[in-house]
Amino acid sequence: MKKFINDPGDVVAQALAGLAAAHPELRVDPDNQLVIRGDAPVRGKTGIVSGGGSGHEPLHGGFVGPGMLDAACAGEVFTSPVPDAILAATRAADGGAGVLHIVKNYTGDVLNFEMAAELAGDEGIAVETVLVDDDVAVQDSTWTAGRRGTGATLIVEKVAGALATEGASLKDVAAIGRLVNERSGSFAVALTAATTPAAGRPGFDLPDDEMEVGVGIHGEPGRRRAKVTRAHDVAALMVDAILTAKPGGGDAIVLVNGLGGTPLIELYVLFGEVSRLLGERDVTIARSLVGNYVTSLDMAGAALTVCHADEEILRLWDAPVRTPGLRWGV
Amino acid sequence: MKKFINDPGDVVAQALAGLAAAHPELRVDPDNQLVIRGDAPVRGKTGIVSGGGSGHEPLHGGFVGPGMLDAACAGEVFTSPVPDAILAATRAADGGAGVLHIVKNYTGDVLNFEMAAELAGDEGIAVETVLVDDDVAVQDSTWTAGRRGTGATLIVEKVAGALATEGASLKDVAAIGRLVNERSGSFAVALTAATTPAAGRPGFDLPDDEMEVGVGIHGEPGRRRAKVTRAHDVAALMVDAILTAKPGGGDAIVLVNGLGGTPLIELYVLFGEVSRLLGERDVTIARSLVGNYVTSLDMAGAALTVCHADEEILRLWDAPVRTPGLRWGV
Amino acid sequence: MNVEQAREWIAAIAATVEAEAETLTRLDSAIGDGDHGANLKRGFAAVRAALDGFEAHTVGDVLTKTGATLISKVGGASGPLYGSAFRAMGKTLTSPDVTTEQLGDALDAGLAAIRKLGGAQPGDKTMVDAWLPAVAAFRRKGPQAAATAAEEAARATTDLQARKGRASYLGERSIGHQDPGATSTALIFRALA
Amino acid sequence: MNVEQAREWIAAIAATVEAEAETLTRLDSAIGDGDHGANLKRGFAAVRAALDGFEAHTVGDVLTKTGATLISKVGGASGPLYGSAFRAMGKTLTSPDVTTEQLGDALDAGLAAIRKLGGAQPGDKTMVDAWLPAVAAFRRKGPQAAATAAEEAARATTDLQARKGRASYLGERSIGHQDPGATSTALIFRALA
Ligand SMILES: Nc1ncnc2c1ncn2[C@@H]1O[C@H](COP(=O)(O)OP(=O)(O)O)[C@@H](O)[C@H]1O
Ligand SMILES: Nc1ncnc2c1ncn2[C@@H]1O[C@H](COP(=O)(O)OP(=O)(O)O)[C@@H](O)[C@H]1O
Ligand SMILES: [Mg+2]
Ligand SMILES: [Mg+2]
Ligand SMILES: [Mg+2]
Ligand SMILES: [Mg+2]
Repeated sequence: MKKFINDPGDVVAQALAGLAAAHPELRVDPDNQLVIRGDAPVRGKTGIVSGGGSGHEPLHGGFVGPGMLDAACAGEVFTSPVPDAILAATRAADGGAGVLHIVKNYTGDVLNFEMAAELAGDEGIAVETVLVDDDVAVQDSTWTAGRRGTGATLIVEKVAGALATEGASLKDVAAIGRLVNERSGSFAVALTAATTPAAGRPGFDLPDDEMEVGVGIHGEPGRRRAKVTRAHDVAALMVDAILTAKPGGGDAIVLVNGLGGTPLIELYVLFGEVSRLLGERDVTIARSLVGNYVTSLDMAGAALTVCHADEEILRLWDAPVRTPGLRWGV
Repeated sequence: MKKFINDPGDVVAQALAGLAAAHPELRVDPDNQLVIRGDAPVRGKTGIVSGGGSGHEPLHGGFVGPGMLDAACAGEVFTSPVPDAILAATRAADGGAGVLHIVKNYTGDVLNFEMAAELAGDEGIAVETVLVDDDVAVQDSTWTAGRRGTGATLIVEKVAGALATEGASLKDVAAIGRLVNERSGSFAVALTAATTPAAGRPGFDLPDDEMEVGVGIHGEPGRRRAKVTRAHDVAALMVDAILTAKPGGGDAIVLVNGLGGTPLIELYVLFGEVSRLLGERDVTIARSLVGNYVTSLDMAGAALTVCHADEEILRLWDAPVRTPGLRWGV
Repeated sequence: MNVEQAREWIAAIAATVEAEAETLTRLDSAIGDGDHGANLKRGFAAVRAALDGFEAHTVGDVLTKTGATLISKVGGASGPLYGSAFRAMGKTLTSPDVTTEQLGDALDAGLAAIRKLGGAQPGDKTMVDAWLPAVAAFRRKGPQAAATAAEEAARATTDLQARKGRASYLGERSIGHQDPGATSTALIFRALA
Repeated sequence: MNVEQAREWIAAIAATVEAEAETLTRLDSAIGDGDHGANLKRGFAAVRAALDGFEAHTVGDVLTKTGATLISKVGGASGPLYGSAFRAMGKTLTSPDVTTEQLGDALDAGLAAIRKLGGAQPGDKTMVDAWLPAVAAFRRKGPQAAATAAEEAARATTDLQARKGRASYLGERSIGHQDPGATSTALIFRALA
């Protein structure tokens, strides 16, 4: 394993220290591994907290700031944070109007956030939860853990953050978050496995001409293995899967998201293909992002997220945001 | 080779098509492989053109837009653009006040930009050139090709772009660009080699416990090979090399830049170390960027750039910018 | 089981989890995210530190403290699940010395807590598949049988398709791999034997 | 050399550059950025297309067109350098048929253009190191000797430390590798022999 780290056990703590040094406008709580808006809690504003395992940077700590999150909890690499930390984040975010938890749908994240929400409730903080489960590679069923939360998390955080900034109630902020999630689908393909600092070697071996199709963002293998194909075919696979699970036309927010080890030039090639294919299916790319936003350490791979957006969602997407990872309009 | 591409010969053209689809506010000239501000030329403004081989994304096309570049030329991967393309970019950028060429110091870039400048001169367009040569891993000497242009290019483009936006003359814009370059030093370390689409395999083999020290951004090997060390020691090596070649204290703009295959979490660990080390040497991180900005395809590695900034440079750094790769203040 | 024996049980779990951390991580790499070993190692190291000097009057005090510490230090799926199990066990064991029957009831309460929290059914390829036969065996034949039953059940998860936890994302590809959580459950029961 | 022979020379260069592209790229990977083969292949393919149907009245017309095309299609260091060389040669050969002596003068003008543009000294481990002895040998003994001299000189760049071009960034590590540009220069002279 070759990484710019000091010690596999301390990666998250030290990355947070680096984030704190780079962003004096944010507050880092090293004990609870939190990233907090410098001016939190904002009086009267619905607070927004997200978090999860680390290794997905800039998600979530990179999305803390005006217009998006009030606080983010960084668990160990690929390990959801603990209730105490989530509770601390919730307290830090609460400006008296309650706090929204944006939770990616993984058993660990769900359980720890649930416990934290209970503890926060005991303290008199109103908490609502939006569960993000956009990854259409996984079949949805009440008998299983359900779909994973991946790229749509960014859109949920952005849109909910914008509505909260306008002074909306906890209930309304939660509702728009759920709407965005419901209208979003994602699908990812990996060319290499991720190497966690703790394991020290790639999570799986992948021959030099194969890819994992339908992967998540935790370095796990995908739904199936296939021969590597041209960018056009990869894009077609992604677009098909998403529009099958989440049909729709008209305006969309489209994210072509690198998994950490894939350079921008390839993501743009992929975006070109995606844009052509979506056009053929009467989906209009109203807004887009191309880059490494919701990652899986050093995994080479890419994910497509499509969110069928209405005017309100687009308006909130366009609203000013000022965070390390996303910034516009301010 | 596993990449999200369709054909190794068409990567640059297709990535530009993707960029055009993602950024309707920009204009892409597919024949000359140019990225141009949608509203270029801006009447009366000093135009700014940069460019070079592709594979360094978001540099340069990702830095086209208000507050930064008017046009960027994308050569083939790691191959400088041709004079015709640079001339076309220069024409597109010329609003009547002349055009600044920001050129990274590589023989190919220098020669092709020189020829284009001559051709532009023949057409009556005034051209000045800023040569960026910040990579202190290379010894400076009049007998050699000199130092390479790397991370400081971004700072030169940003600061010169801001001054041009204020209406400054070509001469003054060139002068601030040269000042920024003179005050900047960079140093990079690679953990893996880059794979160009044309070659199809990594440029060099690197054992699992070794790194290349003092690499550039074209996938070439570095000045020497060494055992991989902790992030702290890598940071110390970088800081030492830069402050030896470019001594100075006080305010600095600091860029911890990934080479394409290194995830953000590691860059933040590195930034934490850099910030401590610079503090010990009385350098104040006045502004910073952490991320993949000046890359070398999929190379795992990181570079540090330090620019000793005065008040004017900081003011121009803070000025509004709206490009795919950098955006703030607007 | 008295307070001292309860402490010994937890210490034995901590030791075996530390020794087997790599195995657990390897199992979790195949069908999960490769952190189960690290999670439990970190968790039980914290439990060890928390119990050191902690004044426990009842067996339940030890187990409740263990559960609370796991919840606040592990994270992931296994943190809340094991943490809740130990907390549930602790709540039922309110005296300094408890009978084997009381311990059996406590283990059953632990299992119930896991099932309630995680919603897994038997056969979903989770720790529930090891807990269930282990608790039954404990009640019928005691700790040795429980450990053996848990180990056998953990091995038997290999043939199952996961319907809960991260392994469920792999669909049919989860078949052929032993569940890491069921494996660590077997370690917990072996430490009790 | 007449116009037809000039065309044949360029066609021969295009063929050999295409055949040897991988070798050139491999050499450039070791001490440069691994594109020299692709650059020249792309360039001479464009030259071929440009000359096809192009009406050339003099030998110089062919070479000037070649140079201009290389400049506008190759990029990198070798594009302007080779492009300027061919353009400089073309300028001196203003008749439909030229003597060997005139061709020798033209090659010298080509070398001068490379040296003026790139500023490389002999021994800097560049294409200049092959051009220099090749031009000298051409003048003394003709095209065969020139090709042999270029090939020997290209091989001899192996022991040099680069002071110009990308290989210079490697410092002492550039020693032990043959210069790609000197190697392609040898191909150009071999195509003339
Ligand atoms: N819903 C659930 N109910 C019971 N056990 C579960 C459930 N989900 C996961 N598990 C258990 O947790 C184990 C994984 O734990 P761990 O790797 O520590 O957490 P994570 O999956 O969050 O990385 C699985 O092997 C499985 O036995
Ligand atoms: N200043 C120079 N003068 C003469 N030849 C040079 C100079 N710089 C580089 N070269 C030649 O160019 C060759 C590299 O060409 P190429 O790989 O096509 O361009 P680049 O270096 O821009 O990638 C080198 O091997 C060397 O022979
Ligand atoms: Mg985990
Ligand atoms: Mg090149
Ligand atoms: Mg796990
Ligand atoms: Mg080259």
